[in-house]
Amino acid sequence: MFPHEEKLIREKLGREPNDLEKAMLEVMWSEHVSYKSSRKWLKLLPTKNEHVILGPGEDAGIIKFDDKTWIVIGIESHNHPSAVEPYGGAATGVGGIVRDILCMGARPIALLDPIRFGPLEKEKNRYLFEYVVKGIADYGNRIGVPTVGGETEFDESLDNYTLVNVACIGIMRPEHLVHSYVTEPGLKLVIVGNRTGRDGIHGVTFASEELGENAEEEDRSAVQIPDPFTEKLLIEATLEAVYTGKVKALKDLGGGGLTCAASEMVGKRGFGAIIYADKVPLREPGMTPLEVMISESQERMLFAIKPEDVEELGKIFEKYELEWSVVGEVIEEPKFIVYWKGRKVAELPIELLTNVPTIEWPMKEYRIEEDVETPQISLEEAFEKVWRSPNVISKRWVWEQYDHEVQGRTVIKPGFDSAVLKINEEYGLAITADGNPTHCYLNPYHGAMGVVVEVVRNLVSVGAKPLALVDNLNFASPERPEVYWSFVETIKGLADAAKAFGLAYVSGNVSFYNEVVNKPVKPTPVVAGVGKVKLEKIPRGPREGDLIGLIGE
Amino acid sequence: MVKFAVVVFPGTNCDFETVEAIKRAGGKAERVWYKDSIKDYDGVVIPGGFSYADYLRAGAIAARQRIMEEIRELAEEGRPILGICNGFQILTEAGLLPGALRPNKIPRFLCKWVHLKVVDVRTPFTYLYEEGEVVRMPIAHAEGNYYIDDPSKVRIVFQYSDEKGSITEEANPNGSVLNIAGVANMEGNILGMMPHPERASHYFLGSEDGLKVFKGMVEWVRS
Amino acid sequence: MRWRVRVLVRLKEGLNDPEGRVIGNALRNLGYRVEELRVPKCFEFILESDNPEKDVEEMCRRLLANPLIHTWEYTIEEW
Amino acid sequence: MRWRVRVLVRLKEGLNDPEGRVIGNALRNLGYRVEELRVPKCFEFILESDNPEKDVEEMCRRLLANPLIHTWEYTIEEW
Ligand SMILES: Nc1ncnc2c1ncn2[C@@H]1O[C@H](COP(=O)(O)OP(=O)(O)O)[C@@H](O)[C@H]1O
Repeated sequence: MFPHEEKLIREKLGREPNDLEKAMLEVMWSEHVSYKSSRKWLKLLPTKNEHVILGPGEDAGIIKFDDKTWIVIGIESHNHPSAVEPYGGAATGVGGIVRDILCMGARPIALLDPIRFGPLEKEKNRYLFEYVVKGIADYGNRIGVPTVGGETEFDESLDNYTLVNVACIGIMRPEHLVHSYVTEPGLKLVIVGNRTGRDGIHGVTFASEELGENAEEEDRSAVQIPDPFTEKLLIEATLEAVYTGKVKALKDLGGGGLTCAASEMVGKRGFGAIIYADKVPLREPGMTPLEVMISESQERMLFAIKPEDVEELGKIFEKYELEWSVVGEVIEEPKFIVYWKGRKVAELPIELLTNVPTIEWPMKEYRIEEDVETPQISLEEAFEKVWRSPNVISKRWVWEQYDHEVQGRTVIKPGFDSAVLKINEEYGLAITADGNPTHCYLNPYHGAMGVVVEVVRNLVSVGAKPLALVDNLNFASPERPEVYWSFVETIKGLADAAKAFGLAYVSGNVSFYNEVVNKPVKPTPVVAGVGKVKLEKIPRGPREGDLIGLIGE
Repeated sequence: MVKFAVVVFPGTNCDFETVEAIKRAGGKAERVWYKDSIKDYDGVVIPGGFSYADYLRAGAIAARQRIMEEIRELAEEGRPILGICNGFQILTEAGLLPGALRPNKIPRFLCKWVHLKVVDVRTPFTYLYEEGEVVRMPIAHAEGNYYIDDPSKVRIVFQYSDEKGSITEEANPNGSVLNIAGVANMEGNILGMMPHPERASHYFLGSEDGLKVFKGMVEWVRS
Repeated sequence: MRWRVRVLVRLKEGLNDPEGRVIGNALRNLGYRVEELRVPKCFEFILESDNPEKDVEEMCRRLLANPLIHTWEYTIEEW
Repeated sequence: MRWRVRVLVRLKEGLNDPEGRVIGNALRNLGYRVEELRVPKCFEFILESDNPEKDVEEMCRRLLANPLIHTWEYTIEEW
């Protein structure tokens, strides 16, 4: 938190917050949770059209595939955690976005993993690459969600660092929609899944700062150990619970832990909550209410349930051998109150947690595009250079480690422009993800447009009609004027390109402070897109004798 | 109507598509949670996935659950029992099939399409194939390297081969003894296989070669 | 009685250990002169038992190891 | 000089250990009174080195463990 924000909080509260309150405010006011530097600009993105059922604002976006089928999509980054613990960081990144899809009431059916690293010549970068891929594989494979596409890119500017983005697609019936907010008081708040430990404490504040030189030793508490076994049980238990129609609201516990999940769930429509923090099942002895309230232990979900239905849903959780506990209730009064062993230990107005003022940083334009001379090398040499580049060669080594066939939907497998999933006997869903930091660095506006255009081209090339987009904006510190300018330019580019195609963004993610030892990453917007394709119409590879043509400039 | 149980352990993840494939093959199938009973079913399929997340050894913990005793009884009555991928691992760990499935020769998860030669067509699962027929199915596993001290203890049903049916080292994706991809007990009614026939049961998924495994099983029970 | 137990489960001689091979290669690539690297499975736990030897031996046979491919050894100390 | 080395890499106290939990449950289901089961990673190998302590310590830091989440210990014997 910045000093002016602390001052504002003191004024609004009329007193000094206690330690627990301060910790909760800190996570809620972090860049990662509050989007305070980006929220204003994200409004420029188009978010509505005839396909959109639910745009940005909840855990994932929803689009209509047909009258009986909705598609849910979201995207998330796990850059900082992956840079310090590539295996666990990447794996828990998968877990987080999968739960985001799940909490709309959808079954997760596919993952895409756009991932970026420094040059492979260096041992550290190879280590990051190998373990990020292994983390995604071990988690995605174990929960039975196929990773059907992605991107793998290597770039100088990412030396010692990594950008790990994961998009997830879900499928649902309209009648199973569950919102992430409550619309009535009196509901019980039930936590389900893993026990809460000390892991991930201050994770969001960690994600809202640059990495220092000795990140490893310092940031220990910010990593989590992935538990795909519990996640898989959570998926099945949650869906079974949702199908009863008795889940009134649902959120996963991600960044900001219980504080964030509970306050956002009740605060959105002006309600409040009482949390009995000592009722949260704990993994370690001696934990304090502060640790319980902001822990980011993975594989946990928060349900809002009518008191009379708690027992029935509890039986479902128990069938799947998951621990659950009633940890609080929704109240009329817009307050967030925490009890610990019968004693009130925190009380804040809910909007102080959920209504964080935006920040606008200074901007400075940069222009680095210039004419360059085409290098004078032979065609053979040029060909050789291009085909040897790690950015061009086949990524088979990556996607063969992913179970891209599980669930029995994968019609077009990895290795093509888009993957296609069979949705019913007639139609499929095409999905792809693209980014281009080199272009975006040279010209953020044009680069961002280029990314959208590439997504659209990739969808069209398997015969699909584009339906919707999601974006993940990976940037360095917004406090750098050039970075902030490039961020705003990027959004304008993303917006203009999408409008040109009549497309909307239904969900997204912003990740700032991607730098190591003061080296900012290039502006890296990543866009994922989905389209609808008639399975019979998918072009099935060229045959001998076919003619080759080139269209366009 | 012929009804199969598709057993679901914590971490099983190919249950839905396996039920689908059995239905496409003309049978009836239901997912059965591992704590429930399977006594009333005509046969059992243990589908793929990661029961207990593959912790310890793939299949080891599932193999020690109570339902395996019921499966053993059904097997002794001669009903067809099919284990696919993790199901195969569970069957060997439970001692219902001899041998063990060890980590792949390259110790990584590997998901790819392979060719298989059908070498034993006298089982309830394979009698619809021609002897020596070469079929295509995907594999997806990290521990599929079949080991057995004495191969004469099992009936070898599927072997990894090239597209012409030659059993070569290059065609062996995981290092298994004799390129073994699937084996049956001596009676032939228990089959374990690493490749996923349910993922090759629909034209749009790339092949229908796997459907005959389920068709065979369904028809065999029916007659 | 409570005991502190450590079990090591190794692949039988002659069975190759692909994971050990890969890690051994990785260490050699980093410049270390490492040979015959193996990755036994290790379990550490507290056991309450009147006959810990018998129990641990049985646990290995029944679950922790696969007698077809593994050998095992353990240490049991009073806790 | 040649050395026989065993390295044990453990998750730091307090970190979630799903594998240990699942295996511990499985043993309890079989009737054993087992607690706090953990599954450290174990590496056994022969090392040629003039300064084995330094080398092994370095190998742990660089590859075998992640200092962020692991602790390690090793035994080094002449071979
Ligand atoms: N990390 C990854 N995970 C899954 N699939 C990947 C990954 N990286 C690349 N792929 C797949 O490899 C193929 C080529 O990817 P890419 O090099 O981005 O292609 P293009 O440059 O044609 O967009 C695509 O099918 C893509 O989905």
